[in-house]
Amino acid sequence: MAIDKRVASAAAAVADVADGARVMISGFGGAGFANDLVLALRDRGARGLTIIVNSATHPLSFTHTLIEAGLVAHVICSAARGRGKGLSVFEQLYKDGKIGLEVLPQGTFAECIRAGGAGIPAFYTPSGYGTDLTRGKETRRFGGRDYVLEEAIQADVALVRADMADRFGNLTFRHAQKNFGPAMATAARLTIAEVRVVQETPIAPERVELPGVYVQRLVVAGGA
Amino acid sequence: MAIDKRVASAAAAVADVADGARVMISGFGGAGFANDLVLALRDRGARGLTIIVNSATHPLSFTHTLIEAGLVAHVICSAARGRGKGLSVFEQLYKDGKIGLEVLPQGTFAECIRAGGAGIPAFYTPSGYGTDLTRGKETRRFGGRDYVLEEAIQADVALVRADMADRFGNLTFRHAQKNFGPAMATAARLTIAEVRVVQETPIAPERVELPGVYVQRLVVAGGA
Amino acid sequence: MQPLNRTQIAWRAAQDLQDGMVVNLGIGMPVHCSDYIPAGRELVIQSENGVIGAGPEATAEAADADLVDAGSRRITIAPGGTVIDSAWSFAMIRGGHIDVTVLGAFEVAANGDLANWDSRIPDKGPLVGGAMDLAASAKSVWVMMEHNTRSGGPRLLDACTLPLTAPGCVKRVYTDLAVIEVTPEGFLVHEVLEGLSHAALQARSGATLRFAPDCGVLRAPDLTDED
Amino acid sequence: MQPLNRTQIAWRAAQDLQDGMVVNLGIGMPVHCSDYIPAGRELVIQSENGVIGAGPEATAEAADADLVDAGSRRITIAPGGTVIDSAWSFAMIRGGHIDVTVLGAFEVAANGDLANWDSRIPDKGPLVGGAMDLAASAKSVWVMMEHNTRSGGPRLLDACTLPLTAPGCVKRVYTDLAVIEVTPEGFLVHEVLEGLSHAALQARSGATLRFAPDCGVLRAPDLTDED
Repeated sequence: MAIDKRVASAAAAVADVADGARVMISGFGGAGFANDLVLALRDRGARGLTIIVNSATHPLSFTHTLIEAGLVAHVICSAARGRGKGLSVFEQLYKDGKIGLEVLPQGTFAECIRAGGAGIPAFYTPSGYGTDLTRGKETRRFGGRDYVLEEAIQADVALVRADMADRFGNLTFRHAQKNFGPAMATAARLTIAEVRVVQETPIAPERVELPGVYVQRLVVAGGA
Repeated sequence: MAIDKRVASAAAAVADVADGARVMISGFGGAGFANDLVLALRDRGARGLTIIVNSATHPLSFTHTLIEAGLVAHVICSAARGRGKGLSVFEQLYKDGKIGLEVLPQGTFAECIRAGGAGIPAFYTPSGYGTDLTRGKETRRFGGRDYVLEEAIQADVALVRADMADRFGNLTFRHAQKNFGPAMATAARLTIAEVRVVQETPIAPERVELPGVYVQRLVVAGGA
Repeated sequence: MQPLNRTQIAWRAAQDLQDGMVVNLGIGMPVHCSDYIPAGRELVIQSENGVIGAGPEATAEAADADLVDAGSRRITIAPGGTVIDSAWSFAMIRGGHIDVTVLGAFEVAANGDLANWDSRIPDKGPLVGGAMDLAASAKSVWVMMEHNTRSGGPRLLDACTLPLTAPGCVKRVYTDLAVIEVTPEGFLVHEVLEGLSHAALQARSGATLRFAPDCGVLRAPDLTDED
Repeated sequence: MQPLNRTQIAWRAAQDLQDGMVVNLGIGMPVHCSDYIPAGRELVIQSENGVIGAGPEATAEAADADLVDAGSRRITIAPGGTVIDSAWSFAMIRGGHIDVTVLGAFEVAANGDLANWDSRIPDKGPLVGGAMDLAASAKSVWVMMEHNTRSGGPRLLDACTLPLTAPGCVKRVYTDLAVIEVTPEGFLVHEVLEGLSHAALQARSGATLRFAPDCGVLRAPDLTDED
């Protein structure tokens, strides 16, 4: 049977995301947010989610809609500050102790996800050594320098935004849309990609930026 | 001043490789050997080298010429067996205790090099756990599974074969030529790329496979 | 019936590769599995040198020195294929993204221990390659090998005598005589060569075999030994 | 002379960026350094979202929502530029491939300790981003900041009072009043604003300053504060 990872809609793609799922969401700096899938996940209404996303509060990401809908129990991110002077819904929940939060240096966040997809359970990094953020974490000296031990991050589902796909799930990304998508796709049991277009012919080998091996479902953005 | 990493010849590119240098050499499965640079390094005659190469004995790689010229003190690789029934020069030296050898699982070899370029001094891997090859190495349990601690590999020089370059040192690779080149380029203080052609215009952003940040010198293959 | 030749063993293993699987085929005999995948099944052959979606071996005219697999064979790329670098290729392997790897072996133990990397040729250098990574991290490790050594000794053992590639990893073994599952209770035989009694198979094995209630007959079409 | 405005501080730091350098410019004030690199120097601006070879901010017509920097500015790609993913971008940063990062800061200590990530706004969520990775691993960390807080307190200190971004990492500080090197013996001033005495600069600092024998005058062209 020919491999074909297209599904009919974002709603169908997230229909089996369960309560308590760990969900990665791509996007950074205004680009690469898997917003159709995030909204579908909000409509799906699975509760007690752990959200793994670079920023919990970026205004162009719809991650905040999951938080506002009360679906999120825990956030792992590198940026958790709302832009305004007042408190965002996330910050209010955090203040009230109603949402868990783990903040990592962005490079550690990225590497933990890469490790999660690469079969590396833990690694040492210089980032954050000697700071409050890594207080209590195991440290070790290699070659006269101090490092922090960090463990891999994996997820049940990754929601990833890309540009083009083919039926095999191969992806290309436009410019800075790339960011966390490729690593997150490797670190989840189920990766769903939201793309501008699924082309009928295979993407040329040298243009594939993420092999379809890492992608289980494809949705065309705006097609829900 | 415009960035331009082209140098006149392979000989010029390796002219300052010192005795005792740690040298990475790309290539695997018959593709991607930086053979012009290897021959130039042999002619350069620096001694006591540590060679970091996937196979110490692949017949299509000229790595063996460095060993035969008596320039190599130590080899780090994943494959060290000559093809014939008799002993290769490398194997004879190894038998006689005249050359050092460290053999790693190929994935560990690759990841140690990637770690060397990525600022990760050490990581845990499942590969090789419970085997003679990792005997004596530190182990640790994560999530009910056992892992081996492996340390990063770095080098003074990486000799990397690629297809196209531009003056910035951006590289593309043809097919399976890619193999260890990208990781090695990140893990050496000085990376020299041997390419089919240096094009006058910059490689299109989406076609760059290794950013020029990692490449210090460019040589056109066959142009020495 | 004659014991299966190596090509027939590859054919038999290939029949169990399912639609959509990501499969890594070891150097030598296992790569020939790709020639015998049942018609209509589409799967992704991963070669650990980074070819994701390896196609058949190239014709002499189409052969390209830069397009090779981990065994240095000049190959093609299948539709939907691409090439990644070695660090990423092994990240894929180690990360558990390979559904099945089919490997050659010297010995397999009843607890799934695999020995396939060190043939202990005096003074020859050690050859590890990617076997340890594949054995440790593929979701399912299948072995194909002759049931016995050239001198007639068993390769299915209570405990391996050769250095391990990885402990407790093998799930299935395809030999010239049988198809065997490795279960928590040891070897469980699912198919035996026609005309070979269970007792005769047991006699050629170095560990206790159990036989599945529906244990069937191992058959393969006539195929010339390619290896 | 007036203290430098923020754009002038960026201008001053930019004068020290050398040909061929790989440079990461922090969000906010530091990104403006790229506007003032001396003519004829070609260098590579790395943005930690993966743009390697970031060009100037895009015009309104050319702006592309998918082509942004780490500060969400819509930018262009410089000739020779490319885009890599975040895991690789930070592998590049952590691996020591960034020659210089220019970061904003709240405080810098005489031992090079940097505090720039936590402004301790009550109940607001923590914002770390990539600063810790850059501070820990760039070959050279430069800071640009006002010499004093809004309430007049010093930002150059014997020890930071705010949570650290990284210990012992800062090599140079560019302020509205001076250019200061961080040496193993503490702060060494290389340039002071015209008309400001060494004693006055010392009075506005929270750690002992030494002055280089050739300590010069800090000057910048007239530039409107962009920030």
